[in-house]
This record gives sequence, structure tokens and C-alpha cells, in this order.
Amino acid sequence: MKLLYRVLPYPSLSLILWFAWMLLSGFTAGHAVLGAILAVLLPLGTRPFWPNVPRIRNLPKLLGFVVVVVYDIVVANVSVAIKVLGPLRSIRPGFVELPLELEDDFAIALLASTISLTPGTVSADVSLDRKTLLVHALDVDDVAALVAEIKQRYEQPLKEIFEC
Amino acid sequence: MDFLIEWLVSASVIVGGVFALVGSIGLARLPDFYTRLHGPTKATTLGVGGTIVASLLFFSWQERGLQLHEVLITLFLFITAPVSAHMLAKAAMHRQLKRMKGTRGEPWKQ
Amino acid sequence: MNLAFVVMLPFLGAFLPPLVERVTGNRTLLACGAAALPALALALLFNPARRVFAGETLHSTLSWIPSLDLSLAFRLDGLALLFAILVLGIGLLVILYARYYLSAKEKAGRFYAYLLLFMGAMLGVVTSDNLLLLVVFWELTSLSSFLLIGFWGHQTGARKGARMAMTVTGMGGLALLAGVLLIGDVVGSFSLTEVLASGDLIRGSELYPLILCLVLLGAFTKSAQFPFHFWLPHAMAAPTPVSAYLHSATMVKAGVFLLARLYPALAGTDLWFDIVTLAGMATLLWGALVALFQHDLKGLLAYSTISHLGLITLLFGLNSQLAAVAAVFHIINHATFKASLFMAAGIIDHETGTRDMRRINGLWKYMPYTAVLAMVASAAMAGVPLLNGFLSKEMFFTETLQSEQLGTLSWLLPLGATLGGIFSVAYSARFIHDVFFNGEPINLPKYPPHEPPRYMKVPVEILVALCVAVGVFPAITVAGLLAVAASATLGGELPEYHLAIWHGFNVPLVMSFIALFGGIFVYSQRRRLFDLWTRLPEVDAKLVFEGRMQQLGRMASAITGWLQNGSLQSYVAWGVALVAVILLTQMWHLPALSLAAPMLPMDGVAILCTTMLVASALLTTIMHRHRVTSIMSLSVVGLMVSLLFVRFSAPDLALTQLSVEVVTMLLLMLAMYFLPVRTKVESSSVRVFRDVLLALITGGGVAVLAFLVMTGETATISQFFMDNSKSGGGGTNVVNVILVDFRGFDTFGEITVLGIAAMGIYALLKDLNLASAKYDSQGRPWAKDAHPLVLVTISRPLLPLALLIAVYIFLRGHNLPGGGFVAGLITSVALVLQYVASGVGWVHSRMPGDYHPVVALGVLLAGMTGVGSWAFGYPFLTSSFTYVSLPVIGKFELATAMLFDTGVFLTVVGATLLMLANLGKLSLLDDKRENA
Amino acid sequence: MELLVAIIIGVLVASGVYLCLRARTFPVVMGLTLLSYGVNVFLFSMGGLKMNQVAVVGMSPDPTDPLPQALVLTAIVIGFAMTAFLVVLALRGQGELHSDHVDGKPDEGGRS
Amino acid sequence: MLETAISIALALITLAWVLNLYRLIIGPSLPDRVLALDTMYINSIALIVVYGIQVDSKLYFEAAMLIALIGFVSTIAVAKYVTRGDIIE
Amino acid sequence: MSHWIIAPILIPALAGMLLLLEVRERHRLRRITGLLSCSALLAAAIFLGNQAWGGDITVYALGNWQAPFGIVLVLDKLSALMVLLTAVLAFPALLYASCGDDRKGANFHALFQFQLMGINGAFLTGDLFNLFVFFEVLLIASYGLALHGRGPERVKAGLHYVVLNLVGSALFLIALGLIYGTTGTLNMADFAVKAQALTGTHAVLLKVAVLMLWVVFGLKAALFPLYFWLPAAYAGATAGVAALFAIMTKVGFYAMLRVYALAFADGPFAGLGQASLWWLSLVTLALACIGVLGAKRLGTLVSYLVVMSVGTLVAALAFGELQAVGPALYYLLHSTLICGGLFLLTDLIARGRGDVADYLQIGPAILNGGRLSLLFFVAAIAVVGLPPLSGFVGKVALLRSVPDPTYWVLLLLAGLCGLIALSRAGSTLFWRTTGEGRGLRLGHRRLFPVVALLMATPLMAVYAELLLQLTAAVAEQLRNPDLYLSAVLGGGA
Ligand code: NA
Ligand code: NA
Repeated sequence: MKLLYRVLPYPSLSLILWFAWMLLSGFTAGHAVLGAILAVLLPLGTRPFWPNVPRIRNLPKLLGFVVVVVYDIVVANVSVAIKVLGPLRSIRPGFVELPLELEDDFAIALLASTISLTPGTVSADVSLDRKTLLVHALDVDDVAALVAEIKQRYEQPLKEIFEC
Repeated sequence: MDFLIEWLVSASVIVGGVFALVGSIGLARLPDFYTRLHGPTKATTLGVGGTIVASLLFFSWQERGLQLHEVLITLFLFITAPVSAHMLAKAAMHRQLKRMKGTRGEPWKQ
Repeated sequence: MNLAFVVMLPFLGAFLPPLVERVTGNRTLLACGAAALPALALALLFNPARRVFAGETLHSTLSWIPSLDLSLAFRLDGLALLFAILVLGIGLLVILYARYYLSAKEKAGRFYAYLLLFMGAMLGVVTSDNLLLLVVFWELTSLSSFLLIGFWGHQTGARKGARMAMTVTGMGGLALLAGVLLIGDVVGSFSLTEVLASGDLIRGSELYPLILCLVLLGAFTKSAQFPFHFWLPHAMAAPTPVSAYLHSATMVKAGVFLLARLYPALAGTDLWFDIVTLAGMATLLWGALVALFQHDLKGLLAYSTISHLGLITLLFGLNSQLAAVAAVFHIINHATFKASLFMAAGIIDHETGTRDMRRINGLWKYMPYTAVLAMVASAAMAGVPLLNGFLSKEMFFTETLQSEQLGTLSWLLPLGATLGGIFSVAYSARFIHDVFFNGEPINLPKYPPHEPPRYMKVPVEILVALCVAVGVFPAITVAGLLAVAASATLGGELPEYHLAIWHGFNVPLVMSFIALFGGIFVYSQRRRLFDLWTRLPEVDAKLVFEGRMQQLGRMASAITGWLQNGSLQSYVAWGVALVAVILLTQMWHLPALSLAAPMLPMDGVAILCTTMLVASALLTTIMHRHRVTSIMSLSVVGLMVSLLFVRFSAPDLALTQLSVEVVTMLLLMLAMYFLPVRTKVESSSVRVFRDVLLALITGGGVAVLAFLVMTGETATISQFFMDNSKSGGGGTNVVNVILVDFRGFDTFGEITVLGIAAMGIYALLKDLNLASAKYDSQGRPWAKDAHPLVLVTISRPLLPLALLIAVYIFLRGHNLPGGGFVAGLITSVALVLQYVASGVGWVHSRMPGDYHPVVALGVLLAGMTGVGSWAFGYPFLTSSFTYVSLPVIGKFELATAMLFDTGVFLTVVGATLLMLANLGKLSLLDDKRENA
Repeated sequence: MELLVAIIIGVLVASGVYLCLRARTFPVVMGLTLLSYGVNVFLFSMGGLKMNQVAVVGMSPDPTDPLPQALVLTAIVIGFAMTAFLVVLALRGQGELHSDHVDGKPDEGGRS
Repeated sequence: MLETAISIALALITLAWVLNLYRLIIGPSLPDRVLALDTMYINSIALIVVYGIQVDSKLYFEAAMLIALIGFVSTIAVAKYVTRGDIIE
Repeated sequence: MSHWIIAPILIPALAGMLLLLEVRERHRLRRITGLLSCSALLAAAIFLGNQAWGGDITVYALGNWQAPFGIVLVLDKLSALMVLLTAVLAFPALLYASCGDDRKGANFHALFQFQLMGINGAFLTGDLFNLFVFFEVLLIASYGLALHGRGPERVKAGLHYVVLNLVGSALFLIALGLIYGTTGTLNMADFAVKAQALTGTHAVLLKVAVLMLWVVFGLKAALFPLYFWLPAAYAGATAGVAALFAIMTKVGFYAMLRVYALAFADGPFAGLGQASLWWLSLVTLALACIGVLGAKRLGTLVSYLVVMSVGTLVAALAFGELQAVGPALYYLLHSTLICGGLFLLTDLIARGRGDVADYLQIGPAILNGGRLSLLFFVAAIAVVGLPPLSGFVGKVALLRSVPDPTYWVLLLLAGLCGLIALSRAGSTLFWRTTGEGRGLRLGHRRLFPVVALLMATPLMAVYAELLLQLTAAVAEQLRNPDLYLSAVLGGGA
């Protein structure tokens, strides 16, 4: 197992790389081999560049999380589109401070990205002490509700996925 | 079947185009930088997404086999676009750009 | 005896004195060393001289540059012999004289070396049998005289005198060169023998007036003829031995020698008479007149020299054979008495410490022996009977009387001659009376003066003895030499003439007496004349000349400064204007537009995109003072250009353009940290108008060119590439195969350029001191968050992903759009992103930070791939490929082009990172300074 | 289409030339970049324009001329190298002449 | 049908671009301009993909992918320039 | 298969890369590497010269792709001569720089080698676009070298030099594009053949292209009105670099000569742009005279002498029908080596004079100034064209083969101006001094390269006949472009 970790320090990354290679080059035996070689070599080569990446502990949860996010993106997109095209006087933007429970940098970044990807919210800043995330919302009625929703829909699953 | 695929492709392409436009309308129309920042998200997600789906379908149909490499574009965009938005928001807050009237909360000064 | 050897002897001799000087400080030995080779040369001439006296002309030729008809051809005829004897003989006397003249401090070795160089050059001039060779030696006399006149270069006068002599005689030399080349054109040869035989051909040529003017310009400048005479008095800044040598017997005689030498070829026409006589007469009179009013001993002698040179020139100009004989005779006589006078003047200078005749008086008391010598020589100069000057002056008077070329105005010549004679007597009288008598010396720097060392007088004695000997016994002393010299000058038979002291009472004798008594009378009236002279407006030719030279220098500076104004804008404008002129002038020649090829149909998207591209290009231009905005719109232009490449079937270009665009942007933003954010308006509206005009013409012109080519039909070589790409290059992406195979050498050069640029940038950045802004453009302090968490965290997984894409792009390049260059840029951008996100320190703690070796390895790899083909007997960069089959993996291609492309990849990565990382490090230096 | 491309070339070249004639290093850098864009497109257009006829063997019936593309690639790379050098030289100028004027003139005068 | 749909989509995306350029021109702030540029980059991905469908060619895909992968680096650079002045430190 | 022809490109390239690989700054090793490379280059150049003198034109098809499709290197007498000249100049220049100037900045030796690579490549290539690439190689290296050693003046001059040349490169590309667009080829020989057949619009376009080429080459050669960059850049460069730069203007002249001789000496486009070149070169000559007279520094003066030589050369080319090319090439050899030597000498003098440097004003006497003054005297005589040195031979040869009054007057005037300026400079530098010298004592190490370069002038004078015949043979070969065409394109052309 130790040897395996030495060869594959980040198995999930290797998997993504391998899969990406196959996507690009086609699903043939030759490329499977070549992709595998790259999937091993690239993480090894770039290893010094990322210390302390948390491991994915809960794969099913991750898949569920992805589905939720994609769904949110589609739905929120439509609603935001309507707001953008509608009368601008009705929108009520706001800066919202989100207290962070996540402690891992990677997880925080992922959360920030997710918030930005879903239309209507952009993560504007992370406090230097990494305890608070500043989110700009395009149209927010109830700040507390928004915070709660983000925490429940995105932060919680991430916490579970990385167990931190 | 061909018709269905063609229809789907057409629909996806149009959806992509529409959302790209909507995003840009937002960019052009919204009153302050922070609200305008939300525009490109549309282009990033459903805009490009729509065209990607169309492309996936189209080429898979043309070449009679699953063609998924366009997915990578989405993957990369999903990784990179939030970072640009984040950095731009930081830049705007640093410059203390004006907020539209009625904005709640305060931008940070870090 | 080879003449060339004799001519070379003084040149060889020039090496001797410095060597001797190194060995011994004994000045006598040094002088002996200097004299040795000229003496040998003189001795060696003894035998040939007998043959010349017997009527022979000796030739000797060594080949040098046959294709220019320039050979080391020498001739020894009477004229050459006469001058050779003067040059060597007086040269030896001058060496002896200089032994005592030069003080112990002086660098005598160098002095003798220069003197011998000059002697050689002069000897070359007089013995050349090839006109080009003559010019060679002619210019050498100018050069070596420059060194001699400027020997006391620490004195302003010496420097200026040397330069003036050099400039004037140099100008003449160039004219002479042109004249000689034209003569060569006319005659078909530079051989003097042939030229002298082709007198009629030359005089008949339509180039004759030009040739004559050019040659005379050479001769007159050298011989200080009016109006080029002004340099000579200032050359008196030279040490006196130099004056004695150059300005009596040699350098200035080169001009009249040339008149004599080319007499058969050029003389005999009215033009010749007009120019030469006029110049001679003017010089004769002016020189004689001014000489009288000089207070400087050497100045008097200098103007007297000018006057006598005018006399000689005048004689040559008369187009009479007898006059030419007289001229040659006066050359000899002048050389002897003037050399001795200069030496005497030098002695006086040496003993009294001054040359000012107003202070030097009554030296008869202190140095009677020298006084006698000087007085005899002066008398010769004045043309007193029983001395040599008298004889030639008599001949001169005779000849002026005989000339009828001026018709009814012919009396002007003898009148002028007599006037010249009067002044000549007057200044000679002054030389004698003012120096040796006229009361007591006044305030001499050295007092009391006394006779010089014994041997210093020897040269003077010899020369004065010659003056007397020739004057009393011309037939047995000089007649033979004069005869051969004159016959050589005339190119054949001699006219009847008779050298005698007494020709009976005749008009010339009357003229001589008028001159003698008139001269004494003039001198007696000197007070009044001096007053008159000082009241005349002073026309100092030297001041005029120097003023002109300075004016020339200032004008040159001004013109240069105006063109070369140090303004890049005007330099670029010149270049662009040139292109604009080309475009404008050639456009008129375009035949009516004919569209050979059908155009592609436009569509709305294309029109809109074009509009946007145009708009953003204009925005970049208009907004250039708001720099970051300008960069933004430049980026749009880049993006649009990439899309243009996409649209017109150039995916490789699109990829490259896109990735270069990103790197360029990084570069510009890095630079913006140190550059001002905005620029003020500083161009005037006129300049803006000019620039807009230039821009419109060039832009419009290039657009028209492009349109015409695009709509025309051209057969190109590219079908070959399509046909051979797969079979010969092993790839289907023809663009890539061209890059790595068909035209791989270009790519090799291109990556070298990239590598060099990176090295150059590294060198430029090394210890560059740049103050970075402490506040942003709006005066706020910078944000604290140097490495934002989201950026840092997200950019890390991007690295392996980007590398994966790089590998993909790299591998497919040979067959599909992609390749080493784009792959390299992707890799670089991914790595630079790490720098941006996490900082230089962080990155460099994880990988080596010196990219020089990467660049080198890249270029080396590409180069070695090329060299590898030598092993198989193919030229550099011959590619080779093969298909390999492996189990599971299947069939794939291995090509050397891949190896080459790897070289490209490495170079790009190395170079880009070398540039960007070092640019990024700049601010760290600034921080360090801050902290230190 | 040819007309559009010609216009693009013309505008790029004209803008580039105009900026090259400015007095500060920065616009000159921008100008040279624009100029090189223009020149690259010009060079590219010398092979004629074709749509969707990529010069890949076996993919296009009437492929576009690949040679100008290869030349442009070389030109892009060289142009990038030169731009980079010039940018750094401009910095060097700023550091040693304490001005970003192309002639090193000190900053003064002018209107904002 | 597909032809028409693609033409419409291309028109929409190009129109989007015009709006982006408009924002880039009027600003008013630097972040606004960068944002416009960033959006243009993203819209050009869509454009290239649609163009690929239109001409039935996959040769342009890499260009789109490249924009998605490294196009944002310019934006990052400007944003970092605004906040820190120095983009590599 | 003989690969020698590529040696002048690969030797410096290899040396340059090895110099880059060497991470630690071991200066001795760098110098030795550079000098070894220069020696090898010299040997190769001599070998190639010998080969070219065998008579045949050697063609080397890179990548084994024959002309006009692949890039070819062509060794004829002209390219061999130019490569040899480069090698002869490079060694002393580098030797001089290795006396200490090379340590004034980074990467000097590598840049120097790449500069040589670029120059040799430009001389050897038979392909127009490849010529562009090598122009860029030599330019980018020269940018680095011109800026080597720092100082505000140098940076300013360097900036001007770089920007002008970048504009020039853009123009070069436009010209090349037009050439490809009209003739469909890039190979010089193929271009020469195909150009003759053009008519109508394409003929005009070709004319524009070629005129633009003349502008580009004129910029490299420093012809009016494109020479403005040169005086400051050359006078500002470190001595060894300036000496090497003496050949850079000649690259422009070479390119002009090559293209001209191949395609425009004869045929329907004979004499394309010739009249303009003629007048521009005469103006250049005149302005160089003025520049020489007005120079306030010796370095500037020498730079204008370089410009002067360019005017002289291009006029000789533009006079027509290549009749003056033989003498022009002799003059080129002479002026390159002597100007190179003069740049080195200028540096020695400046060192000897301390703070006053090479400014033409009163200054301290130079320790051991005697030797320097002798060298200066020799160099001045040579460069002004006074006998008996090579300048005189070259000038006489040129005057005889360009029988045009304007040219004569200007060339003779140039000599006079040079004479006036240099005699003033020399007398100021060596005679007009304030007491005893305070400058650096001269070592033999620095003196040797100067002497080596200046020795060229007496040698060239002594062996003038040999060299004139040699350059005449080069010219003869150039007057027969068919030899070149058939060698490159095969017997058919
Ligand atoms: Na969002
Ligand atoms: Na007196």
C-alpha cells in the first residue's frame, strides 16, 4: 500500500488524468497504456507543487454533490437570466459574510468555486484568517437564508467528502 | 432518430447562444461592477455548456460513437472561471468601486 | 643597381634611429645611424649618375598591382637625378645640422625616423616612373611632413600648422590623384614614359582642361602657390632642420618638380600659360612683398620661399624651353641658398632664444662667422652677382622679356619680375641689416649669444660654398647637372643657352641693377612702409582658413545634429516615409484592378468580427495613454486574430497566437508595475497629423497589396509539401511537417532567436535597479493578500492537467494541429501560473530556477537531431521515421522530427520561463534594497 | 472576405505604425505588437484565403496553402521574442534613464 | 434546421461580443474592462465550438480547449496587477 | 557528402549552447570556449574558401529537400569570402573583449557566438525566408551585445537600434510575403527565375516587394535615411562588440548584392530601384562626410566612417551592371577590418585618457602613447584612403571602375573630410595634452588584437593584386547568375 502511494500519490488525480487522456485521444488500448503512464508520471513530477491535498473519503457523496451543483447551475441560470433581462430596479444585491466551517484550503477553494459557478452568487474574498467567505449575491431577500442554504447545500457535503 | 438528434443539437446550440447573450447583456446592462460580475457566469456555464452539449451530440452522431472530449472544455472552464471571478472581485474591492444603491453589506478592505 | 632599392633605403633607414636610440644615448651615434642609409643611397647613385650624364635614362620596375596599372616603376633621368641629389645631399646636411640643433631632451630617434620617411617619400616622388606610384609617394610626403611639422605637437602652433599643411596639401593630393587617373584614362597607362610621350594626345583630349586643373591644384598646393600659399609660413612651427629641408629643397619643390616632370605632357597650351604664369606671378609678388614685413626670421624666409617658388612656377608657365631651363636652374640655386639661410636662422634662434628680428640686433659682434655665412647666402637670395642666385635671376629676367604671349601687355611680365626683384633685395637686406647690425640686441632670452658648435656650421659652410662656386664657376660646377636635368624636363633636345657671369650690358642686367638699388631704397624707407603696412587691414589667411575650418566643423555638427537629432520618432518617421513613398509611387503603376480569383462570400459574423477587430485596434491606438486599457484592447485584437486564423483554416496558427497572446499579456502586466500607468499628451498636433498621414498611407498601401495578392492567382511550390508530407515527412499536418522537416532549418533558427532573446533579457535584467510603485495608481497601498487562497489552491491541480494537455498537443502535432511550440507555451503558462499564484520563492524551493540549461538543451537537442543525420550520410536535419508495432499498444510512429520538436518544446519552456521568472524577480530585488 | 481581411491588415498596420511613432516606450511596444499582428495576417493572406480547408493530408479536398502558415508561425515566435526583449529594454530604460521616453528625456511638460 | 439554428447561435454570440466590447470601451473601471475581456474569451469558446459544428470539423476543438485552459491567466494577471501591482512576487 | 558548408553556422551555435549550459560563471572557461570556437570557425572558413575557389558552387540541401522546396545553403565565392571575413574579424574582436569587457554583463560569450551564427547563416543561405530568420538571429544577438555593459547612453542608443530594426523586420516580412504571393517561392534562385516571368499587377507588386527589400537591407547597411541609429549604437557599444559590428552593415550590403546580382542585374526588371539606391548612397556618403567632420568623439567619428564605407559600397553597386563589384568587395574587406581595428583602438585610447575618454578635447597624455599614436596613424591613413595602404588601393580601384563625376567628387571629398577630421582627432588626442598620463598602462594583451586587425591594411596593400583578382573572380561569378541558378535548381535552369 505504501509503495502504491509512492507511485500514485494522488489516485483521484491520476484517475482524472487518465480519463482526460482517453477523452482526448480516444478509447484505444494504446492510449490507455500511454494515458496510464502519464497518469502516473505527471502527479509524481508535479508532486512538490501541492502539499497537503486532502483525500476524497466519500466518493458517492462527491457524485451526489456534482449532480446537485449541475442542477443548481441550470435552474439558477434561468432565474438569474430573467432578473438580468427584467427591470433592474427590482434586484437587491448584497455582500454576504459566510462563516466557514471548512478548514482545509482545498475544500474552501472548492466551496468558493462552487458558489461562483452557480449563477447569482460570486465568492468575492476569503478572509486572511480563512474563517469567513465574502459572497456577493445578485439578488438576495433574506441574507440568513442564503447563508444557510449555501452551508447546507455545498459546505456540508464538501465537509463530508473530505472529512475535515 | 436523426431528426431527433438534429433537433436536440439545434436546441442546445440555441440555448448556448441565448445564455451567452444573456450573460453579455447582464455585463452591459447591470449597474455596478459587482452585479456585472455575475454576467459571465452565464456565458461560462450554460452558454458554453449548451454549445458543448450540441457538439457532443453532433459528433457522436456523425461518427457513430461517443465523442466526449468536449467535456474537457467544460471541466477546464469550471476550474478556471471561478478563479477569475474571485480575483476580479478582489480587484474591484481593492479599488473600492462604487456599489449600486441598495446594496446590502460591505465589501472588505484587506 | 636596382633603383627601387635605392628608394627603399631611406625607408629602411627610418627604422634605424629608434633602434639606435634604444641602445645608446649618444647623439652623434644616433645621427650617424640616421645618416648611414641615405649616405649609402647617395653613394649607390654614383654609378647610375654617370650613365645618366652619358644620356641614358635608367628604368627599373617591380610588379605591384598590375590590375590597377600600379607598379613599382622607377626611372633615373636627369631631372630625377638632380632631385635625388638635392634630396639626399641636403638631407644628409640636415641630419648633421640636427645633431646639434636638437636638445638632449628631444626624442631625436623619432625625429630622424620621420625625417628619413620623408626623405624616402620625396625620393620616391622624384624617381617614380609610374604616375600612380608618384601619387603614392606624393601623399607620403604630405603624411611624413605632417609628423615633422607637428613634431613639437604640444605647441598649438605646431599642431595647427601641421594640420593646415596636411589639409591643404592633402586636398591637392586628392586632386592630383583624380588628375592622374584621368591621364591614365586618356593615355591608357600610368607609365610616365608613355604619358610623357603622349603629350599631344593629352592636350588634345577634351578632358585636358580638367586634367590640367587637377594636376595644377596638386602642384600649387604643394608648392604653396597663391592662393594656397598660406600654409607654408605656419609650417615654420616645425623645428628648423625640418624647415631647412622641407621648405627649401624638398617638399615645396615637389610641386615645381611635378610641373617639370609633366612639362612635356601638359605644357605648351594657352591654358597652361594663363594659369601657371598668373599663379606664379601672383605668388612671386605677394611672397616677396609680405616677406619684407615679417618680424619672425623664419617667417621672412618662408615668404621668401613662397616668392621664389612663384618665380620658378612663373618660369615653367612661360611655355619656353629656355624658361624651363632657367626654372630648373633656379630650383638648384634656391635649394642651396635657402637651406643655408634656414640653418643660419636656426643657429640664431638656437643661440639667442628668439627669432624676433625686432629684438635680434647687432649679432655681427657676437657671431661674426655665422654672420658672414648668412650674409653670403642672403646675397645669393637677393641675386647679387658672383653668387648663384644672380645667374638664374638673370635668366629669369631674360625670359620674362622674351615672352610675347600676353601680346600688347607683355611688358607686364618684366615689370612684375623687376618688382619681385626689388622686394627680394629689400627683404634680403633686411635679413642682413636687421639681424647682424642695427644696434644692440634687445632683451634676448639667451644672452650673450655666441658662435654655435663647430660642426653645426659645417652644413651651412658647404651650402654657402656651393652658392659661391656655382655663382663664380657655373660651367664647371653645375652646367652638366643642369643640362641633363633640363633635357629630361623638356623631354629631349636642349635649347641653346649659355651659363656665364657676364653677358654684357643688356636689359636683364639693367633690371638686376634696378632691383638691387630699388631694393636698397625700399629697405631704407622701411619705417614708413612698416607704418603703412600695419595700417592696412590684416588679411591673415591662416585665420581665414581656421575660421573656415571651424565654421565647417560647426556646420557639420549642426547638420548632423539636425538629422541625427537623437529622436527615435524622427528616425522611425524617416523610414516609414520612405516606405510610404515607395507605396505611393508604385501604386500609380498598378494596372486596373483585375480580380483573377473569385472572392469568398462575406457573412454577417465576419463583418461584425472585422468591425470589432478594427474597433479594438483603434481603441488600442487611441487609448494608448491609458496603458492598461490599451493592453486590454490589444488582447482583444489578439483574440480576434486567432479567430481569423480559425476561420481561414489555420488551426495551428490559432493555437500559437492564443498561447503567445497569454504570455505577452503576462509580460506586459509584469512590466506595467515599473512603468508609468499613463502618459501625458506631448505630441504637437502637427506631428500627430504627420503620423496619422504616414500611418494611413502605409496601412492603406499594405492593405491594397494584400488585397491584390489575395485576389490574384499565383502558382506556388506548396503542392509539393502536400504531396510529400506523409510519404516524405511522415506526418499529415503539413504545416507542422514544414516546420520540423521541410523547413526545419528555419525553426532551428527561430528557436535560437527565442533562446538568445531570453539570454539577452536575462543580461538586461541582471542587477537592474528599478523603483517599483509603493502605491497603486489611485494612491492606495497594495492589498495584503499576496497569494490569494483560491488562486493558489486551484492553480495547483491545473499544473498536471495543463501538462497533460501539453503532451497531447505535442504528440498530435505531427499529424494534426499542435506541436512542440504550443505545447511548450502551455507548459510555460502553467508554470508561470504557479509563480503568479504562489510566488517566486515558493516555486524555486520546488524546482530549479535557472532556465539557461533548459534553453541550451533544447537548442542542442534540435541541433543534435540535425547532426544525427550525418551518420547516415544525409544533410543536416534530414528526418527519418518508422512505424513500430507493439502488443496491446498497436502501431505507432517514431520520427526524428519528434526529437526535433522536443528541442523546440524545451527551448520554448526554458526561454519563456527565463524571461518571465527573471522579470518577476525584479520586484524582489527592489524589496531587498528596501529592507537593506 | 478578402476585402475584410485587407481592411484588417490595413487597420492593424496603420495603428501599429502610428503607435511606433509615439514618444514613449509603452506605445511603441504596443505599436510593434499591432504591427506584427498586421504583418502576420498579411503574410498569412499571401497564400490566399480558404475556409475549412485545413492543410492536413486527407482531410480537405482543396487544402489551403500551408507554407505561409508555417512562415507566420516562425514570424509569431520571432515577434514574441522581439517584443519580450523590447519590453525588458523599456524597463532597462526606465531604470537607467529614469524616464520611459524613447529618447530618455526627463518627464516634464505635456498635458495630462 | 441545424443550419438555421447555428446561424442564429452564431449571431447571438457575436452580438454578445459586441456588448462585451461595448463594456470594454466604456469601462468605467479597469476591473470592468478585464471582466469584459474575460467574457469575450469565454464567448469565443462557444463561437469556436459552434463553428466546428457548422463546418463539421473537429480540428478547431483544441483552440477552444486552449482558451478554456489558459485564457484566464490574462485575467488573473490584471487582477493581481490591480491588487498588488506586482504579479509575480 | 561534405557537411563543411554548415560548419560556420553550427560551430558558433554549438559553442553558444555549451556556453549557456555552463551554469557557474567560470570566465576563463568561457573565454577559452569562445576563442576555440572562433579558431575553429576560422579554420572552417579557410577550408570553405579553398573549396569555393575550386570553382564550383556547392549547394547543401538541408533536410535533404531539394531547392526550391527545402532550404539550401549555397557556397559560392561571395559567400565564402564573407564568411572568411567574418571569421577573420571575429577572432581579434573576441580576444579584445576577453581582456575584461566580457565580464561587464551576463551571457556575453554566448551572445557573441550566436551573433556569428546569424551572420554566417545570412551569408550562406540560399533561401529568402531563411535569410530573414538569420537576420533575426544576428539582430537579437546584436541587441544583447549592443547593450552589453550598461550605461544610460547605451540603453538609449540600444533602444533606438532595436525599435528601428523591429520595424525593419516587419517590413522584411511584408516584402517576403509579397515575394511569395507573386512568385510562389522563397528560394533565391527560384525567385530569380520566376520573377522574370511576371507581368501586370504581379510585376508591380514584385517591384514594391523588391523596393521594400532594398529599404530593409538599406536599414541594416545604414543607408540614408536609415542610418541614424548607427553612430550612437556603434559608438556606445563595448569595443569588441563595435569591432564585430563593423561587419553588420556589410550583411545588408551583401544581401542587397546577392539579390541584385541574381535577379535584377539583367532581364525585364534590370536595375530595379537602382537609381534611388545610387542617389541615396551618394547622400549617405555626403552626410557621412559631414558626420565625420562634426564628430565630437572618436567613437562617433569611426561610426561615421562605417557609414561612409556603406555609401561608398552601395554607390558602387548601384552604379550598375555589377562592373564595380570587384573593387567594391576589396574595399569592403579593407573597410570592415580597419573600422573594426579602429573601434578597438578607440577603446584603447579612451582607456589611456581616463575620464576624458575618446572625447576630442584636451586631456591627459596617454602612457606609452607612442605605440597607440603609431597605430592610429596607420589606421587613419588606411581608412582615409591615403597611400600606400589598402584604403588607397580600394579607392583607386573604385574610382577607376565607377567613372562618374559625382561619385568621384564625393569619394575624394570623403577622403578629404576623413583626413581633416582624423588629423584633427589625432593631433588632439596625442599632442594636445595636459602633462603626463594618468590613464591605464597598456598591456600587450589588448594591443595584440588591434595590431592584428590593423596589420590587414599593409598586408592588403602588399597583396593587393592577389586580392583584387580574387574579388574580381567573385564579381565574375556574380555576373553569371546562371552558374548559381543551375547549381541550386539543377541543370534545367
Ligand atoms: Na455564482
Ligand atoms: Na633686428
